[in-house]
Amino acid sequence: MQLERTTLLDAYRRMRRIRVFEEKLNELVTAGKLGGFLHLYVGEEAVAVGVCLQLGDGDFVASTHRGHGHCIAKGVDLGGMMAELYGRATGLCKGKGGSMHIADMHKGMLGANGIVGAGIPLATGAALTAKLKKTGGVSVAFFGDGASNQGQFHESLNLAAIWQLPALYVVENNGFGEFTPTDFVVPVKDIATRAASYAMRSEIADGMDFFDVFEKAGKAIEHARSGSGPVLLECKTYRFKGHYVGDSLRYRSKEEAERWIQTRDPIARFESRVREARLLEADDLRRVDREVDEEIAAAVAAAEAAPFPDVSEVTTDVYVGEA
Amino acid sequence: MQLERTTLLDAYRRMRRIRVFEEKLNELVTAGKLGGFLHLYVGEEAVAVGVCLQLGDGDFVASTHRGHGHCIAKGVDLGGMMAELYGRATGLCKGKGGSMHIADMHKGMLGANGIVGAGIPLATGAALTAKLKKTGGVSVAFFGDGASNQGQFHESLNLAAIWQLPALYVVENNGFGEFTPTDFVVPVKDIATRAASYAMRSEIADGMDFFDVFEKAGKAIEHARSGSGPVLLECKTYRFKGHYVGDSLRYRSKEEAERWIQTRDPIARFESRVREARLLEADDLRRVDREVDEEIAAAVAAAEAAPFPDVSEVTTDVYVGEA
Amino acid sequence: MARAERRISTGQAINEALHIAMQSDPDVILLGEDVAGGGRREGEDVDEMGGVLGTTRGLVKAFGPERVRDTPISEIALVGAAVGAALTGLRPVAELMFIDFIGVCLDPLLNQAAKLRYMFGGKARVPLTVRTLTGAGMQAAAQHSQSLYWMTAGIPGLKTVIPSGPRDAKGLLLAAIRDDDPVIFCEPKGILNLVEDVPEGDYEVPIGKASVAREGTDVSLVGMGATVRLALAAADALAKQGVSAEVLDLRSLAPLDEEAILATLAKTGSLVVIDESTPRCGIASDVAALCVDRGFDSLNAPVKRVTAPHAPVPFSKRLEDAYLPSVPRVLEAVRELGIG
Amino acid sequence: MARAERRISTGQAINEALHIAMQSDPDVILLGEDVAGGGRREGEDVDEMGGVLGTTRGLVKAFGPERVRDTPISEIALVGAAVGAALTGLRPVAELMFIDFIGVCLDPLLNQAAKLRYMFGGKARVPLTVRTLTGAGMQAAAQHSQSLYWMTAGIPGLKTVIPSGPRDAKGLLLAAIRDDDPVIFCEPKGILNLVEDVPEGDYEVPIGKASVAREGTDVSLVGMGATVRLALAAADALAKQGVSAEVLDLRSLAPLDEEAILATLAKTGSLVVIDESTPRCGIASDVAALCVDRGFDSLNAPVKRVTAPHAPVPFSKRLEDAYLPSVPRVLEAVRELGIG
Ligand SMILES: Cc1ncc(C[n+]2csc(CCOP(=O)(O)OP(=O)(O)O)c2C)c(N)n1
Ligand SMILES: Cc1ncc(C[n+]2csc(CCOP(=O)(O)OP(=O)(O)O)c2C)c(N)n1
Ligand SMILES: [Mg+2]
Ligand SMILES: [Mg+2]
Repeated sequence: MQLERTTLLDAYRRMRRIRVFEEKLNELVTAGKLGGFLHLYVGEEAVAVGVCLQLGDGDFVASTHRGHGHCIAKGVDLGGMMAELYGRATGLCKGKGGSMHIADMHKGMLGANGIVGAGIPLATGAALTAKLKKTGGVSVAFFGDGASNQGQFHESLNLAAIWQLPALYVVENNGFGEFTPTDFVVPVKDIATRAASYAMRSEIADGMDFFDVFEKAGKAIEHARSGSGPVLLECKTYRFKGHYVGDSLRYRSKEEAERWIQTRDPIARFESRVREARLLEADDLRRVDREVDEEIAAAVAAAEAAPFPDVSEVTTDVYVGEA
Repeated sequence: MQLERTTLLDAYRRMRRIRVFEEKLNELVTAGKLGGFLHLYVGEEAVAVGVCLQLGDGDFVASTHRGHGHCIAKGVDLGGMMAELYGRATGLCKGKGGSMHIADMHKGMLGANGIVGAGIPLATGAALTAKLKKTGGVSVAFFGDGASNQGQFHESLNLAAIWQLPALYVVENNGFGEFTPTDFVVPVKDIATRAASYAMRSEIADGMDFFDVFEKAGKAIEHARSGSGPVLLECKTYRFKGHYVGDSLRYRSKEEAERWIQTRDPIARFESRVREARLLEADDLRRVDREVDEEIAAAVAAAEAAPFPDVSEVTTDVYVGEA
Repeated sequence: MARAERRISTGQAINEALHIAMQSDPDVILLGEDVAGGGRREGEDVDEMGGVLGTTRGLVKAFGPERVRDTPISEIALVGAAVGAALTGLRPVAELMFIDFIGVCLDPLLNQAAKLRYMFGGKARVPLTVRTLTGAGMQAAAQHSQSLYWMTAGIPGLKTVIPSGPRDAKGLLLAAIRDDDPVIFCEPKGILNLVEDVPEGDYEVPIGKASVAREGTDVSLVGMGATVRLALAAADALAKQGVSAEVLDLRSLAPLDEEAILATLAKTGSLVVIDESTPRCGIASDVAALCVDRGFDSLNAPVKRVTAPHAPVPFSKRLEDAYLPSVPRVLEAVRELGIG
Repeated sequence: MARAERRISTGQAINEALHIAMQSDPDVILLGEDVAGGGRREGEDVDEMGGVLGTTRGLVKAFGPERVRDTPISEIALVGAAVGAALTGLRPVAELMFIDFIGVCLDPLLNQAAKLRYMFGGKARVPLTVRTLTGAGMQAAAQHSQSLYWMTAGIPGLKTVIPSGPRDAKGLLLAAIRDDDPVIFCEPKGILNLVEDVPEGDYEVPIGKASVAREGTDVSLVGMGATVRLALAAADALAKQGVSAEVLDLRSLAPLDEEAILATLAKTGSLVVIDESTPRCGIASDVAALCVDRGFDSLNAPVKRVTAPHAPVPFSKRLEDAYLPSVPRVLEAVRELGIG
């Protein structure tokens, strides 16, 4: 598969944004500058970007508690995200949502979600909207290996299958659900096999390889968009950080983590691949690095300068016609 | 498989009990003598009996809204059941439960259940008790094809699989969930294939053939009891009556129903099979018929003569230490 | 405005409201178990059931299976998908056959529909309606007879309404479907076959407004859904004793029409609230709490709550009758206030 | 009986209670997501996490993975299986990580655990305990900060308790586990790290009994869980103004200790109830409703409810602080009663 230079630069930029944005968050939380629970996506960038690069604002994404990567890949504004995490009035959700509820309806981002599995039926319903309104849009649900043990996964995939909805279910199998290894709670080797319960098409991709995700997600999206029905795409990946910022990581071996980080980093692999193939030069990439660093620094500065929401905001936005 | 004469007589007696008991209920409801929703099991007798004949009082059964057959097959007292349906103080549940909640803990009958799919985790938990207390018991969940689309089905089977519980999941695929044909809401031909999502063993039996159910359930029970893990057994069957007593049956063709009733009646097939093989004589069967008719008649008479519960019963049995 | 009226049942009124809503807005869709009934496929011409009680009959014929969708028995997916559809531009009416089944689909209501707008800083709306059967009286026993509207009424972000008859049922359902917030529309089993004059055509009953079902001066009887008829019957009996009872029909459980409750209390000085639900954490407690807070100066007597006991719903008719609020129990409560 | 005491946190007290319960009864088992933590298998020697907050640390080492079971992220199966296990002879303690997740596992509580005994005519018991985190204050936002105990307190057949500190936490949890009825044991986030003297060894705090946390004569402040400390702080402030406030700690939300509430009301004549949950259909309304019914003759003033607003929990610290009940708001409520 031959990708345009601009596409490759875009892919690299989005992956770097996620990486740098989250490394920054890690720093800020540790420094006590940010509150709440933060679940970092570092290491899984190729999944969100490989999929979202092929979606438009008219396509929907329902995300998870680990949602920053999906938001950034879907094109959500970094400044609005950072301000939200700082709980400022200028945040995407006016500071009311926080990390687990960042959303941007204009970008088709239906929100991160604090309830494991809850984004799956939301994306399914959005796919129904696309189908009935004939928008040509597709709807993507990202969720983890752990979420595949939720009833919402089972019921939603079955519904999408019998209704032949334009939906893509992306399971990010990162080997753990909190502190529990996936193989301890999922008795099958590949979660993709669960698609058979719904006569649904499925694919397995190397979630640490942007190109593999891009190719398989592309086919799946095409399949769904063309009305041929939903697809379950399993991406084998790994989270480089803990379950949440502050996680002691006692439950997994340093060696295992190091092996993934040193040998499978999706961004490093992307760089060597495009440089070996002479698709992009070091300069191109370093320029993007600088631009991304500046973006993030600007986002932090703007967020820290922004006002907190007025306390009157506590009781607004509960109802449309404020009851 | 060669069965003892006594076993065959027992099997026939239990199937007849279910059939006559429910034909009687149908009559009583139509005559306005019984209230509430009644879901009849007529036509599916071979499933409950084929499975329960191989269970003891130390084995558990969790049932459904269509539970009379499971209760009778498990050996629950007909008089207590009839009195319960009449809402009398002498009912198994003192008239407080009714058709959808008949239970008999002494018989390991954990209750009919008005919530589709809710018996599945109950049976799973009972299997955990059997495993941890090392009773050698097995736990069986009966449920319908429609229930296999519930999240409780998915989560429970997965739990039983990773914990290797002594559980048997019997899906009674009778072709309908209320008024909706199974193939309209279940995209796979056999629900048994869903066991693959949990690396669980599965079997398909002809639910209209006592002998086929008996053989396959026997193997499955042996498998679970011996500690080799849970099994999903799909029994293809058909309900001769409507979803509930009073159902207009507009949604299915008379021809289809007639075909099943005329050619696949599990009791008629059992009789011809045992008589051709000269395992039982007509006299044996007719004697059982007479005895069963008397039992049911006696149950009705006793129920009609029994007192209603005292109104003080409305607020008792809410808590053990009545709070 | 005067409109032609004719006598129809609550069930028919609901069916009529659904026809009007779907006619007037192409984004309105129906989904639920057997809402068509018979797993009707494009092309087939099944004489469909229209739900367990036939309330939605005729809709799939009128609007087709794309807009009237039978679902699997998968409540959390069907309600969750309805939330996702509402969030993205449709106006779904989901049917939760019995409110008792909320046990398998609470999350999409509690943590999604109710909170998305707030969590997103006001940048989303969820115009979802959930129709659901409530109440006892059919010997449907403990898992098919509950009046769990207190659970949805207690959740910020949701609205919950309950009609007491056909006329309000039609207008409230049309208002609910067109409301841009998620609304739980309760269908009390006890009033589905109740017949009264209902206006033809399109009209709405505003959400959040109670209605005075009968004027009175001595005591206020506050009811909702099926207990409004009970309150009216009690008022008749009291009238014979020379006691003038005012009957207030809440209609909307969330938001609660506090002004209407305080107004009738101010008028009579004593109040009895009648709810077929269980006593703890319910609407009856909220009404009483309002009276002893903002209504304190109007209070001449205790506020009595006539509810079901703190127990599941029993099956036996004898027990179920004793379980439910009744006219004698309302009269007894009024007597305890030293009235009549 | 006097026992040796030492200062430990609520979290440690809960851990201690679990050790004692499992030690004293082989039928007690623990199940939940990461209650061991690290998907510990027989043989492996992981330094386990013991839950997201480490509350259950050490238990799997002490009692083994057969009795301390990590589950998949499958709440309805784990709670439902716990009900089935309780029904058949075990005494399970299930962990529902955050009470907010009740949205995906309400049925086994609402329609099974709470009703089986009643539906079976008293012929079954469900000795189940569900431990769950409640409350806000950690910027965990709308789906991880709710105080949904009103939902379980409102369900007949369930009991719901909530400690205000380590001492009661230990005794209430031991009582809950040994209770033959299903009990929801709330662990308010706000008090988990609160440290106080806790007796060593085995003792129970009776379910259904409130406790007077501070004696007073002018006004009653009724709290539960984290709001008890708030009430005590308000009482200190009031004392400086010469107002003597009595503080009642409900401890048990269902059953509710009505006599204790009526007793303090009779003593002071005015009452403020403080609940960090939302206002509709909650414990605060039940307390107020009780006061205006059985306590009417003792009432000298309105009953005020200091609760969170009818809104989801906001993320921003600034907003979350304004959202929660506070000492100033309690003092304001007392002033509205014309006291102080
Ligand atoms: C219904 C529900 N159960 C439990 C939790 C607590 N929780 C948050 S994230 C998480 C692990 C999710 O694992 P997985 O789905 O694999 O996603 P990952 O964190 O690995 O990306 C759990 C158990 C929750 N938020 N929602
Ligand atoms: C959670 C839930 N959803 C819906 C219902 C209403 N209902 C009762 S029986 C039934 C059909 C069940 O179909 P199936 O599981 O195939 O069992 P069958 O009736 O065919 O034996 C439905 C939808 C219910 N009782 N519980
Ligand atoms: Mg994971
Ligand atoms: Mg069926």
